Amino acid sequence: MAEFFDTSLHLPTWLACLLAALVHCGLILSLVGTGAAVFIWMERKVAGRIQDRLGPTRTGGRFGWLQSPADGLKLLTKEDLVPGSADAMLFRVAPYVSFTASFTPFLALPFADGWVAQHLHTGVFFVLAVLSLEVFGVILAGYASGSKWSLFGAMRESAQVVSYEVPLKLCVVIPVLLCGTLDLIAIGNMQAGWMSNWLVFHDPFTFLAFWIYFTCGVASVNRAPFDLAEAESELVAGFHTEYSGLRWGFFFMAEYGSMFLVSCLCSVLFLGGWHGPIPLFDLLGWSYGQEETVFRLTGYLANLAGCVNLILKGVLGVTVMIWVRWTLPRLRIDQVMTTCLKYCVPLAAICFVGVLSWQLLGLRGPNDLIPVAPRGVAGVREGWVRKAEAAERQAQGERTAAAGRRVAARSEKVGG
Amino acid sequence: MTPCFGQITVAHYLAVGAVLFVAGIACMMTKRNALGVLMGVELVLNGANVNFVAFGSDYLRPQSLGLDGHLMALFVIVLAAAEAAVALAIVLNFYNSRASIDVDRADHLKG
Amino acid sequence: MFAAIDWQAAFFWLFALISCGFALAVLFTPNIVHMASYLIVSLGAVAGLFFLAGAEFVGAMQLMLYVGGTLVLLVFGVMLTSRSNFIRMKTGGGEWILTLFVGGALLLLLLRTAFLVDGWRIPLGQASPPADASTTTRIGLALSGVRLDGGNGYLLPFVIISMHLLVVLIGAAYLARAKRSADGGQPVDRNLMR
Amino acid sequence: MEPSALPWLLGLATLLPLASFFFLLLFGPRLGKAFGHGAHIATGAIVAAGVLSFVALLVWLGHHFPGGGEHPAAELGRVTSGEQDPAHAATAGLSEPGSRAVGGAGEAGSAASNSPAGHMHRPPVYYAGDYYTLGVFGRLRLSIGYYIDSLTICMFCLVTLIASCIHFYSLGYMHDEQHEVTDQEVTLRDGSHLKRRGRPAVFFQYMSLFCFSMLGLVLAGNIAMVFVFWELVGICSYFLIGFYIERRSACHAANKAFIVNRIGDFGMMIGLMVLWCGLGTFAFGDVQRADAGGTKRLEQGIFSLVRSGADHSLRVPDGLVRLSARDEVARIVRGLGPQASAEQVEQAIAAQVETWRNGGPDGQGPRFGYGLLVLAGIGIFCGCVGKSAQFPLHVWLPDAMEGPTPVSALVHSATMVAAGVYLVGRFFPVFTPEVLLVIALVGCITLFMAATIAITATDIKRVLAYSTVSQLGYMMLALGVGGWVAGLLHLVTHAFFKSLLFLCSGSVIHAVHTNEMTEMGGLRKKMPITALTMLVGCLAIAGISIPFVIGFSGYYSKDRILEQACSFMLYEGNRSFVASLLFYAAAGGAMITAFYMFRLWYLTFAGKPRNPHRYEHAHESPLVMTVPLVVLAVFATGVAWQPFGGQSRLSNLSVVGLLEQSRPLGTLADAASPALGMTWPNEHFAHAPEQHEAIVKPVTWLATLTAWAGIGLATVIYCLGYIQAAEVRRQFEALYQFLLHKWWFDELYDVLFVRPTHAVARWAAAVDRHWIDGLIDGLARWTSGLAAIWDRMADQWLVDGSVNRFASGVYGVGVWLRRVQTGRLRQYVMFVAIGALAVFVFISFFWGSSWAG
Repeated sequence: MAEFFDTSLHLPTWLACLLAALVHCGLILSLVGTGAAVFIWMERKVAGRIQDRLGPTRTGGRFGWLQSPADGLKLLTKEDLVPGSADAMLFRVAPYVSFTASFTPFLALPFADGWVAQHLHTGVFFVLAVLSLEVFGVILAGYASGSKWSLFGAMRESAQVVSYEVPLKLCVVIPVLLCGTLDLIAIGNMQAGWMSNWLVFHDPFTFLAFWIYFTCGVASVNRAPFDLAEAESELVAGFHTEYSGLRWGFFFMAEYGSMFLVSCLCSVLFLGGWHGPIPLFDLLGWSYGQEETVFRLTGYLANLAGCVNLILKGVLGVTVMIWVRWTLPRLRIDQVMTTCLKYCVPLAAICFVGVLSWQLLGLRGPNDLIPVAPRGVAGVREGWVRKAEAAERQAQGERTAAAGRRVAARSEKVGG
Repeated sequence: MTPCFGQITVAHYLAVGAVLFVAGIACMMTKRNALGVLMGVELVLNGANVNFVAFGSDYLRPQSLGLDGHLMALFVIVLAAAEAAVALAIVLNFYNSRASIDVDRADHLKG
Repeated sequence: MFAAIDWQAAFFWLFALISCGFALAVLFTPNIVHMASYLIVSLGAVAGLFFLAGAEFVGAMQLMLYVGGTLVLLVFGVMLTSRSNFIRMKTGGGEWILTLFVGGALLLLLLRTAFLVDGWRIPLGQASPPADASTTTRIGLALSGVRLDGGNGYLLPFVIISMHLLVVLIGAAYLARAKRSADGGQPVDRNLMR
Repeated sequence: MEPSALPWLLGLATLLPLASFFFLLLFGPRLGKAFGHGAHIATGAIVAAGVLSFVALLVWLGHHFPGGGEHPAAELGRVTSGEQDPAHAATAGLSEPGSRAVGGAGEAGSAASNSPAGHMHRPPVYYAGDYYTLGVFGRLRLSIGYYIDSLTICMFCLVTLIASCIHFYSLGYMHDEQHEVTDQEVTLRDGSHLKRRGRPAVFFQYMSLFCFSMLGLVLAGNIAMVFVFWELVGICSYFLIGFYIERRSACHAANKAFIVNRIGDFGMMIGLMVLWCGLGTFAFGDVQRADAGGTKRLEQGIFSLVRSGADHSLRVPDGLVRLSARDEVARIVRGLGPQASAEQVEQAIAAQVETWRNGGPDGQGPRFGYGLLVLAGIGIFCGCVGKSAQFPLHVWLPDAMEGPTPVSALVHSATMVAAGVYLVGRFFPVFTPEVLLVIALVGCITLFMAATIAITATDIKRVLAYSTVSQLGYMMLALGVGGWVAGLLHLVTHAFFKSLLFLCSGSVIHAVHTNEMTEMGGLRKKMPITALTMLVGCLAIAGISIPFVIGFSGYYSKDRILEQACSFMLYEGNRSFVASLLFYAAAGGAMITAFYMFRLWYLTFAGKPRNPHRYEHAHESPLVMTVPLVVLAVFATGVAWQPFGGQSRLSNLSVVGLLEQSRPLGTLADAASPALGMTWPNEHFAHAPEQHEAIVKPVTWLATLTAWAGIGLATVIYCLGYIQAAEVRRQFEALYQFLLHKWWFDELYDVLFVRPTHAVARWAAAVDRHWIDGLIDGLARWTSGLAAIWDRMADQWLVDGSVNRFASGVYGVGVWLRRVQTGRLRQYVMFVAIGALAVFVFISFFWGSSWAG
């Protein structure tokens, strides 16, 4: 995109980069913001249906589809209250922290092959790291509110999130291990092909790990049944008791944004990412090749379809979360911790070791049963190592040319 | 262009590291809250880490430490986490016994 | 690769100012929660510096571990610093002056040293950095004992540090365990629920 | 079994009790009831030793049947002179280690047939050798050797048999020791009696050690070993007498026994030294030994060296002669000058040895070496005097009754005191007539004195103790007048009946819990078996018999003693006061013996109970105690019998026959002592048919009559009560007091030895305390004064002062530095920062900026 601005429109480089960044941010914000609004509406409708109600029906026609914008409008017009005993600065900052933390990871999340705002080699890492900052906002909010309920909620939140990060990251490590890279695009591309090539179907352990990941994901974004930070029956509204208006809205945007993020990450890591169950575009030959960089319409269409695919999977995940929320009762804090420390962590560890053993023993998965597998996972890690070696040699060569004798000697040693 | 405001060099990173380091040291010297002292320690370690990364960066200097700088920084981070865990446990114990985390009150061993 | 050199410098200055500024804010803020918040910002900016210096893995680690660690610090700060008396934990003016004097001297010394060495002041020049500068794979391989650039593998330090972490975790859990009082079965430490 | 097995059989029999001792020493206290607290171990060991001994006896009988010599050599008559037979001297008693001895029977020189007795005598058959050589130091060879002849085997059977009986008996007698014991005779300061844990294991441990020592003493093949075991026996005796260590009297008795024995042992050591200096060997018998070159060489033992005269008559050995005549030797060496070779000197000396020995060519000069031989004999006899409680040193034995009664029976009747007699018998060839006379006199005095003391004693065990002393005197007397077989036969018979008597008294004491006969009486109804067996013992010791038909064992031995004494008295040229005294004292002693023994029996078992309370509680002893009594009674009755009469080979199958086999060299010859003017008749002199009427018959009747007279007197006084004992006592008040106080020996010794010793000790202590201590104290005071001055000057002022000043300086610095340790964390951090700053500045001064460029 930056190249496009730079080379086609002949803008100054800094302006091109700025424009590209703005475009990306705008796209992501609009997508996630719209998504959040849709999810709020969807939540109401789904909750209504589950509870044998209709949900919102009045605002904006039959399905009440204008309910969320109307709510947003209402929140915008509300007074920005700061309680007298609150820590005013932190109280104001906290929602933005949460919001930022939940939206920033989308920068590194690929929506299709190459469709990513900023391609990071450590994409998975980045996403998780930034996502874990979301709780920071929650704690700040709870502390800064100067209210007992808020503080309780924040403390619960911190305990829960810090704990659930352990099994969550253990589960994330599994696809990383299988693919040998932290690059989300690479991970997604390795699941191309038939549905059987998705990592969730790689072996029984990944299947189990998927479910653990999803559970922990739900917990880490504070959704029911793990929504103890809000726990309206006990803590009024938990950490956002004292919030109102737009700031309150930011918290909700953050929550739904994180839900969507977790679901999308789940899709990329386990459910084939932007690849559908049937490798239609691969079979058609529309997809971009591995080293292909030149723009193609067919490739664009394939990526567009992949983007839709991924968003659908993300929405599906969010829907499941909503469904779970209105189906299962809330757990007590001790049950939450028990679930994490006594079940999720050991299971995740077992899965990790199991996957490792599966790979070491060279066992076969469902994908090996399908004769036509365009791009399989097997042996990928070795391929990556070879690729890295080649890159390293190349880099060494360049460095040798640039730097002095000492580096050259070292390079020779490697070559020999 | 003065050396300071030209192209970014190792020295600039070192300056940032120095500021962080000194801020951390000052933090440790002034904060009576044990957690403040801990934060000072974190700052100090970060200042050191900035130096490591700067020396290990291929973007800044032809004769870089290379990967070693990164790895040292990694180890420092990990050890800082470990140190923080132990320190927090100690602080908690101190709090349990003195109902305070004022380090000035931890003077049982004074001469 | 669209990051122009001056842009890199600009971002460096941005992150450097943020990190230094918030580090100083940490120093001068009396409120522990504010301190933690500023610290997080400062460390995040340092992570940005790491990204700028091409150490993306270290940067991500910085975000993940330090931010997580500081988060816990924050929680403890909230837990252990009762609102009513943190005000009283004030440092005397004399100490401040002394600290600023010593710190300033140290800072000056360090800054002078940083800009003293010629090798550290010479920029990379026109030599472009490697095209594929992903350090993650190389770090991963180095930690598993393989160095493609001929240096030493870090398998042993890695294992040692893993054991170290494990020991520290257990030790910390032991140190911080809830001690039961003699009379009742309830732990003495009830601050979590205050 | 070959005779070569004998050393091993007897060695094993010796070692078994030792093994038992060590086992009990290590594990005894931990053994439970299953082992009888160790008693069964010790008993098993001694019984096994007994079995081995009897096996050895059978082996011996199988190869050397008594009297069955195929080369009957007539005993030599009163031959005191004549050509010596070098060939015989070289081969007599020749023996190889562990192999069959060659009895030099055929070479018994001129087989003079003028022996009236017609008894055959061959040089004794023996087996001598070494188990193990401890070391050879020049001429001195120290070895663990053995000397086995029929006497050895006899003693083995005797000791093990009696010891087995006594061990069994002890199982019952020492039963109290198995649990906590309340010692009624020890009163603590608070008036209560001592309560202590029983120590059965310790008792049996000592018993085992004692058995080992006694058997080793009998088996020993050289004097060094004899001395070692001799002392072992002594120390065991000390342990066992002092078994009730808490009793003051037991302590004293043990000490007394040990010290008195040491006095005798001192004489013995002198004798041993003389023998070794003169003869250069410790061994008894001749041992053929291969030297380094492989050639076999006969090493002559003491016996053949001493009895090298013609027909094994006593002849002063060359070594003693040279030792005695060292001035003459020196003169010869000087006369020959330094040019003479060693052979020449040797030849010149050897030529003179015979002359020196015989007192010059005319026999009128000094007889070199003879005095040394007498000294050696008396020295050895001194040891025997101590151990066998003879006249001057008899005082310990009655006191030794403080030990448990089985100990008295084993140690102080049958075996340990017999060791002295045994040694006299063993060394008999070495004794010159002068020594023999001393022995006889000592024995005579002892027997009479002890017998008289026994009359007045009321402690049942003391009576028996004095009886023992008296009987030992008999044995010594017999040996002293030349009755070798008589003395040793009495040793055997006495061992049986005295152990029987002691065990019976123990049984009584066990029943009535007192030693005083005045508390007893009428006990035969309560304890019939004890009464009967004790009666057998009394009859045996009194020597009751149907003359010339049959009698108790004591009859045979005592008769022989009296016969020998009589023949000594009647021998021509011997008719002197001394010789008569020897006989009549013995005869009178026999009567007194019978009297006090029956006095004892009547007081104990007959009449009415004098203490009804004790009588009520009396009971017969358990089977484990009475069965040994019966066994011993059987032996006490018949041990001296000749079971097979007639002229057959079997007629020699008796203790006498066995003892005759080991009769020492030359003792069947009459021995004359020109210096004393006496001649010792050989033992068979009295048995000559022509002497039957003159000696045997009168002596036999006399013995019988005296015995019966003694019994009659006792019956009259103590059974029938015709004469009141108290009246007799009043009648002879002075004599009674004299006897009651044991001839005032203890008082005499007290005045003669103990008090002077105490006085000397006090004087020495005073010297020590006043003069020596004073001197040393003065020195010490002077030194300490000097040291105090030095202390003030140098130590306190200089050393301490400087150290203290330094210390206080350091302390001050520490106190000052303590202020740095404010306990304030932040201040420390500041110090660190300042330190780092300082280091930086410091570095920058020296290195500038060039170091990093």
